[in-house]
Amino acid sequence: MKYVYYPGCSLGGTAREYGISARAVNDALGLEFQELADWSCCGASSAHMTNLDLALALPVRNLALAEAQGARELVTACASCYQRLAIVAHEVNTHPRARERANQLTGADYKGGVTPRHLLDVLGKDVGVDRVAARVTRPLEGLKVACYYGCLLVRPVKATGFDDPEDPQTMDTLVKAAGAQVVTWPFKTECCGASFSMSRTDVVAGMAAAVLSEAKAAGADCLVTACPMCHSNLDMRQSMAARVARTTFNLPIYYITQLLGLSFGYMPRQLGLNSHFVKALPLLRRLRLV
Amino acid sequence: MLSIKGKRGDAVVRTITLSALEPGRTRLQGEVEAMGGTNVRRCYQCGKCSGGCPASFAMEAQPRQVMRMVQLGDREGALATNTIWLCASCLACTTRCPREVEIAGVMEALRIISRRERRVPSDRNVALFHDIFVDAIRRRGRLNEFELAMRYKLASRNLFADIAQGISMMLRGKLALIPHKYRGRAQVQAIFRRIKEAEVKRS
Amino acid sequence: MTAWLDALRDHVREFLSEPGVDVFIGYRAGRRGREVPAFLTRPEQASGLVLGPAASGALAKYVLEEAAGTTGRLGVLARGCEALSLQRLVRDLRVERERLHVVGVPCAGVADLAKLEASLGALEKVESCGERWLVTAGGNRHDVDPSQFMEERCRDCASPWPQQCNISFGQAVMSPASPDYSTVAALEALPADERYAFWIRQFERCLRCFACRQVCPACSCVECSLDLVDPPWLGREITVPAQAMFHYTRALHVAGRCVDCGQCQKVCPVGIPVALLNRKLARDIQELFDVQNPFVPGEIEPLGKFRAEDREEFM
Amino acid sequence: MSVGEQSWKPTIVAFCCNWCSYAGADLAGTSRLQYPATVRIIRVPCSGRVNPQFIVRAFQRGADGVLVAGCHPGDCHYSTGNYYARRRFLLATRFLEYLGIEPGRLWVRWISGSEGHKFATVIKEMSAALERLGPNVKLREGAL
Amino acid sequence: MKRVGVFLCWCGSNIAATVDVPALAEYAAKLPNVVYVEQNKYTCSEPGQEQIRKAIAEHRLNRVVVAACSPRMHETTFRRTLASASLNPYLLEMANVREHCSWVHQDRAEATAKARALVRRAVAKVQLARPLFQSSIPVNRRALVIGGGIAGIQAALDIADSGHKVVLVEREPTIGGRMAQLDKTFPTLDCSSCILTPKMVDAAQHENIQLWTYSEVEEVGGYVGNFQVKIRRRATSINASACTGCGACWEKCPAKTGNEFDLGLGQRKAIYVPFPQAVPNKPVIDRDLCIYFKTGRCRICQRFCTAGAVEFEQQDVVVEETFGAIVAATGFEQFDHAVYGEYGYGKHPDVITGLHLERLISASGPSDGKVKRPSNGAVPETVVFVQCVGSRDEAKGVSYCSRACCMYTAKHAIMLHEKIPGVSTFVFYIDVRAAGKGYEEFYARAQELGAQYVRGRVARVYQRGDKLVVMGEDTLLGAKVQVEADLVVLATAMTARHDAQSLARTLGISYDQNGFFTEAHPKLRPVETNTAGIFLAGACQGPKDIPDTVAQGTAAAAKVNNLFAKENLLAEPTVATVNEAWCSGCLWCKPTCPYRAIDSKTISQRQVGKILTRQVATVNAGLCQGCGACTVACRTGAMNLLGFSNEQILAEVDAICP
Repeated sequence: MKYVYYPGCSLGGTAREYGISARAVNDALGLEFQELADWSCCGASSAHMTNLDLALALPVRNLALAEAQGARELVTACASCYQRLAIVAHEVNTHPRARERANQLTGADYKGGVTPRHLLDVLGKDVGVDRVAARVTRPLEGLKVACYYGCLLVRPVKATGFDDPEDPQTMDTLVKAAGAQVVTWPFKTECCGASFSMSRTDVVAGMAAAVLSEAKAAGADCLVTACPMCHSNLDMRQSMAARVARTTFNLPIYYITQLLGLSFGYMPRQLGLNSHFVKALPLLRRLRLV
Repeated sequence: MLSIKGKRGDAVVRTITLSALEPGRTRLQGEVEAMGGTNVRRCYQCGKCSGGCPASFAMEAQPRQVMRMVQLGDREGALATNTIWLCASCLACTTRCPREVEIAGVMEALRIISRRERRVPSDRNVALFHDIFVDAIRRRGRLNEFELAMRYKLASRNLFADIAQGISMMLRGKLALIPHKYRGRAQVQAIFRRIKEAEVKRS
Repeated sequence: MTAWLDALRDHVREFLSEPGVDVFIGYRAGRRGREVPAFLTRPEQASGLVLGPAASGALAKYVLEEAAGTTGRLGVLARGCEALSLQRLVRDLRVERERLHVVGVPCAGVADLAKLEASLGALEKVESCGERWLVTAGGNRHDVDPSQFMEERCRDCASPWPQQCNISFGQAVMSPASPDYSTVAALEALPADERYAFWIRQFERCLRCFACRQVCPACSCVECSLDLVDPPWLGREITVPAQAMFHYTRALHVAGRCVDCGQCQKVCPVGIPVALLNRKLARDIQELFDVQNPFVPGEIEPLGKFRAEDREEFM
Repeated sequence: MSVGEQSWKPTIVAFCCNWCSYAGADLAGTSRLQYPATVRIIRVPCSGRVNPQFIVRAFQRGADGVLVAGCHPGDCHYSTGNYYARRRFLLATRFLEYLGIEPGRLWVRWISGSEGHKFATVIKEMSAALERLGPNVKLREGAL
Repeated sequence: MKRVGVFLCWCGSNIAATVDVPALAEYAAKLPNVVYVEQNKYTCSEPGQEQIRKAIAEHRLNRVVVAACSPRMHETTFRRTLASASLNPYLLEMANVREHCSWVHQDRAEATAKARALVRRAVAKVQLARPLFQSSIPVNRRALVIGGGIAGIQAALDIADSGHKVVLVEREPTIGGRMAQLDKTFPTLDCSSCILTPKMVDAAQHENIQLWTYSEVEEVGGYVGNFQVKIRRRATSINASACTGCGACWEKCPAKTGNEFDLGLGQRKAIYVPFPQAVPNKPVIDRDLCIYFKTGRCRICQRFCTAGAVEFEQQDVVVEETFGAIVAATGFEQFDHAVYGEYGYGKHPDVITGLHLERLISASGPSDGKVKRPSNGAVPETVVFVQCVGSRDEAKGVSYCSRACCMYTAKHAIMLHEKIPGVSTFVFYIDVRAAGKGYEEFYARAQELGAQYVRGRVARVYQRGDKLVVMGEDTLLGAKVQVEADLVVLATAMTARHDAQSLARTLGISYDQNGFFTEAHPKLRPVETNTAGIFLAGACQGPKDIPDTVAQGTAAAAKVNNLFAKENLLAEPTVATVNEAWCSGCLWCKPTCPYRAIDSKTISQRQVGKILTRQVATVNAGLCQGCGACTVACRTGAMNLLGFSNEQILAEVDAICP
């Protein structure tokens, strides 16, 4: 399966391991991702905080690029980029005036023919759990996972809508397919405050603490996510969150692609499992998964 | 065993002379609706938004209360709260609102209004971060997170706050130091230019 | 020669040989390059069927005459506008859908024969050939650009491909165009007095020949109120105000039911822009009662229903 | 009466539904509310009974303005009649303007049985408006 | 030859002071076909009317115009006058020269000029008047009540008590409806079954009531006075007259399922009575569950039935009956809260609805009146009540307020505090609506007993350990609050029956966007529908509590009774009629009729030798109320309105203009 792929700014940087593990998983599943030539930042997560025109124009530029090279879908692994692209795509398709405006600003001629999609959606729908399961060589037995979707993947429903906004399932089914055990917990889509990760660390710590506590209470021994923001937040800010909650969490935060990759038999290094703040490997070693 | 979670926002206690505010469908409502595309008058103050807001513990006013201020046309109040800056746009409120009010959209609108009116943002750091973020995009067309981080820390004068993370990130190769260079940059800058022109025309 | 014409003829031949079939209504070659309505009753006649740009009639309404007093099935050839007209007649319960055998054919616009004759001389044959028309006139063949010689009503045809047919031939053509309301808008932009003057200039020419009504698929009443002396809807004597009442009434009677076939305007001997009245009403209906497409016959006409939350201007 | 003549007063033909607007006009009477003697009421069971052709007929016969009055939406004695009227006249008002009749010659108003004041006010306002417009010659028999 | 007489009333000085009546008389005399003009001080007075009678006789008048007050005032008076002079009462026309002229104008000249126009109009219209005759419809004095809840029972009893036959049709095996499921009723807290069951028994034993349970209405034809109704009586598989209701059968029956009456909290068998006080107290066999019907084996119940009442071979019967009036009392359904992800999609066993709680509290309920957590059977220490679940929620639920929830939640809180010492209860509400006699006091009492009212709509309910975490905002504090609860009770919206719309179509009545049946007039005709002879009672018309429901049941019965007070119905003759020669049968008139009075019929007409048959519209004069909406929908004018015909209105317009 071929897709035009929008990497976004993080997957080269803070989410490096997400980028490489995604590549690994795609290879394993025979997904062909061709990077959108000449892509630019979609504006997340600040453009829409400062200027509506900007929030509109930046994503449309990329949508227009994709359309120009004949793509009907634009896949991204970053939940944040996905949401911005999806919101704007929906906006211009429902309000012709918005489309005109966007085209004026970008100098492009976007017709509205591109549907942004998230990697998770592609794995869940296009590839399908069965084909994922078929590829598993090292089932992640004993791993108790809290699937954390974050707020960006499933909201707003009218723009995203590939899964339920309160109790989504796509990631759960994939993780189960990888042989791990998923815990039922209430904060799957509770926000962790990523947009303040630098500006208001105190707030972030508070929000992250809430999420992590619920995961722990539900008996998870790690979280899995499909969003660089969530990841860097829960991973990098976990110690701080623990201080706020006056407890220790020690919950490794994995990317969905890392867990899948692991179950497909990749080596930890090939999946960037070595570059986490909260050590990612000890748990896996304990469970004899690496 | 009712436990109150988080601290109450310590909003300044004010007496508002309602008759001094605009009556009926206020101008503020109009502006907000124009941008947020939602009818704030529909809000009946049930509080479902705030009850589910993950950031509300840090807010001076509950999101619901901000809706109220907009309904009353209490411009000063609405733009003074840090609430509008501490909204993480997670849309839990919008998704759950029984009156289909796009609360997060309203917050977004208020932030932008506060900018237009060149007000001192009620949470300088958040605002500052967004400015630097957007400026970074303007400069390069793509975001260089390391550059963003460093510039933000310089500007917010807390260079040493989680510098540790910064360095360990670098060690983990997580902060790409090489700035992107590519054609898209020019086009993105063109977008910024057109927007500026539009703004100039408007004012 | 159109590729699918033979297939069409074969189909009609078969149809006519079926039991209980009364007639098939199509086109046959007429004199001077014309293609005129044909009423086939025997299979062998099928070979005489033609369909080209010169088939400028409107077959739908013939169905009424053919259906009256008979019970057999009726076949009819239908281009986009004719198919809509048939739907109109069916919805107005003037003929049962089961009795009809609608044979859909594509349409790339009908030739304005008068205009062709004026510029090329006496016509002998008009054929479509790919995107172009081959016109034999005054002894020589011309390759003409349809857009130059297309009937006005076809220029902004929104439904060239017939819907709800029993069978159809040829390639489905999607419409690039949508009804052009610019003239309506232009008129609306005029000051009231000028607009009034404009319409009076039109109405005073009216001969009350009723051609617009006769051809209209939405005007199929067994008795037309405009013919009645009692009640005297139009008044006894023919005056300009009475003419205005006539056109006002006709337009309102087809409001929400007009299929925009444009025949009314086409057949008007004195060139009154009748369709401009229909279009105005259609556009307002679309806007006021958010009707998707005011020209497609629906279950209940827009004026035969309401929504409590309809626009309120009369408080 | 001819144009320009000082004493010219417009003529308004009003179609009032029996249950609300006609009763409203009655109430205006019993409460002795004064309004110009310009209006002449034709009683119909329901605003849904008013055929748009009646409007043009009135203009033909010399009316300077026409008023169609019915119960407020939701209050129709026959529950739905005025909803149909509303659709018909949303369309007819626009269509008459399209034919060149000045806006303001045809008024449609919802007047309930308890709104005697509203009836009087509507007639006052409408008369004033028509006086500004002057006599109607459009579509009028004999005027052309 | 039309001979019109015009009678001008002075009304003392009411008219004469402003209108120059003598001048008006001179003018009237010159109008076409006017053969007689007369002025009276008071035309409505006995001498005034006598004058009219005399004139009709002496001058052979066949049309009469009275220029006086509003027809809404005296039209009936003068119609009687004409009748008494053996002239058809509909050959009268009034000119309203008082309310519409003399009382609202001062300038004598202007007023008189206007009066001329008004008289001109009347004379012009009356020329075209035709004699009209009231049609009369015989009334079949037998009522059908659909729905055996408290509304239907009340209506049936009231109709039956006034001596009319009633058939009470109920879909379930027993009557009683929702009220039978309740434990106590607010605001008096008397026990629901104590006040309901006697009524159920009365209904069953009343000589004028036939009780048809396990039955459904399938088809309704006809119109007011004589509806033809097809009713399916489903096979109960029990010979009711033989059955003693001993219960041996259901004790032995091996097939079990969740008991609908207890909302699945308890069990029932395949052969069952829904609850002990059921009426009739005879079991039915649920054929989808019964082992015999599935496998052809078992028959245990039959073996243990000493009365030999079990009849497996019973078949459904469809009976056709005639009724003069119908009362719809089909009640409501509960909103399904499974749409709320934030409340756990209805997955948590300890998140229940108010009706569940009723069954848990009820002494005759599955837990014998002990309130326990469905998950682990423990007695809850902390209970949260969530108001407006589905109600007042345009996004996921319904826009309206369900009206009864505030009060029954207060009731629940009170009862929990009475049953469980030391329980703590929290009621999350948006607004407390206690508008009813004794309601506010009742709400206050709940707070007295310790119910903690928190103003705010609950945002989340989720499981943590064996507790339920309820999150919301206390909007009065402006603070986010959370409760760790053992039991969460949702006050789910009252919604229309899922199949209400199909019943509405069967009955030919209208329903609103929420599926509730619509009354003929929201204020003035609350229990009537737009279809003459069909009435509404209870929650099928909109959410209601018991007092309102009972009141409506009685009101509907009163309407039926006054319909049945007459032998024949007289219908106003000013109705729509079809000119069949003109009618094209397009039936565009049909959808505009609010009374479903228009239908199509086949006529045959001779045309060039042969007979042609075609469809034309036809009007049922019994149903038509004469609004005339159809006449405008008719392009030809084949559809016309007697008394307000196209001809007449055109003539009026012509006459009234200068």
